[in-house]
Amino acid sequence: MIKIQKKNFNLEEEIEKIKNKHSDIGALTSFVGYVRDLNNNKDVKYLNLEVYEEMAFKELSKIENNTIKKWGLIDTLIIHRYGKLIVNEKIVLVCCFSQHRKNSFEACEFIMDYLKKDAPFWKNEFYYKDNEWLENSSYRF
Amino acid sequence: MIKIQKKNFNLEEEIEKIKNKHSDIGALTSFVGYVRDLNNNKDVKYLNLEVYEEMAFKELSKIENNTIKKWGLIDTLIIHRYGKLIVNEKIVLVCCFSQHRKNSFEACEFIMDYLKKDAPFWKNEFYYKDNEWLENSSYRF
Amino acid sequence: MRIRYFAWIKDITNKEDEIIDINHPKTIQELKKYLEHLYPGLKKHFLQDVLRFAVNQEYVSENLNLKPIDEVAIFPPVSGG
Amino acid sequence: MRIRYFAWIKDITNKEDEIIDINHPKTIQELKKYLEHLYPGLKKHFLQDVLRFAVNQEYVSENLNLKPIDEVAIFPPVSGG
Repeated sequence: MIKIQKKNFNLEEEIEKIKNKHSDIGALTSFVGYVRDLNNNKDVKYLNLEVYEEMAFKELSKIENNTIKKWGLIDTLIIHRYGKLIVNEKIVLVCCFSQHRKNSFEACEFIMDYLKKDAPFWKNEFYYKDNEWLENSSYRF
Repeated sequence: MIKIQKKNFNLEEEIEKIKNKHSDIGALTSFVGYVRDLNNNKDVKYLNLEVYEEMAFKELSKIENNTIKKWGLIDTLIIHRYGKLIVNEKIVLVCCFSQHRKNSFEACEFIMDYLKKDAPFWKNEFYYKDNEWLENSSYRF
Repeated sequence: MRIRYFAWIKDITNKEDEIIDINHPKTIQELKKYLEHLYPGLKKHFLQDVLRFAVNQEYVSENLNLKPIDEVAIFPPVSGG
Repeated sequence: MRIRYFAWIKDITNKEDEIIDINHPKTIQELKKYLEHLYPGLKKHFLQDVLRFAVNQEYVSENLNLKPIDEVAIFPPVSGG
């Protein structure tokens, strides 16, 4: 399941909604990304996160389907927020549900790598005096 | 932080308690283990999870300290339940908080591997007709 | 053909999107030529080859044939997650 | 010396723990001999070398010297997580 939304989310509620559908899940690996107080050695006030929403859905669906197939997952959940996000707020959640842990770990890292590389989101990071558009480093590819 | 407890836990609450202490966290990888409905090709009713509590604290503290040091984590959280756990219930939560995602993924998998190998917990799995003490396979070591 | 701009590309074009409907460019290469002319500030970024192009919400190579009904998006490297 | 048993070891010993206070065994090896005698059902598991030993809540090798105040635990391979 893919959700692209402005509002915050509750980890317990979002995860239980998926978990409750399947009794064969033994393992869940999840990743949460947060807005950090310091980046590029500057104090961050907030992010303005822009999204190309129609394309983000398509790209994340593609990544999700490839991952489910490659690792035989039972289910996945990706939530990505956009808009104004203040320091300490959650930005993204990726969950990989599977029978065994090894698959779920590998799959979750795989989704995050491709999300960082291809999903059309852009962070405009606001400091106390100026702002800067970020770019994900692609050293892992 | 290590918690060994009978009662269930709320992912959002437990994670926020740690997250709120640190504004430099950018990444959280977490793992949740659940009781599956099927194991060894038998329908599972519930687990009785036994613990050697004093030793589990010592072992998990050792694993936690090694992991924080090895991967430069900001914080960790391990919750492991014991007692009667019914199908679909959470058994374990491991959280690795760090600045960047790669460290948190590797650290979380590392903790799970060592927890599975060394932490003194034993699952007595109850099926419809009989029961069986499980042993973690150690193929990864 | 609808062209959409994201992130700091919008600061150069001063708009989020626009419609190009007469003599539409036939390839991304032709579109780049056309936009360089309209927005000289884009030229150096095209030359550095840092921007990414999507047609109908899919990443594309520059040789793809463009159709009048296509939605083309131009954006810098992403930074989600 | 307090000996603690976990998981299915308890089904063999029929108890969770016990105190051995006279002529206490000086090593894990001696303790195994002593317990084999007390609980014949343990012998085959000792021979298969599948059980694990902890002294004062730390995994140990068999050569460690045991002291009267030690807590020794005997248990099968773990299955937490």
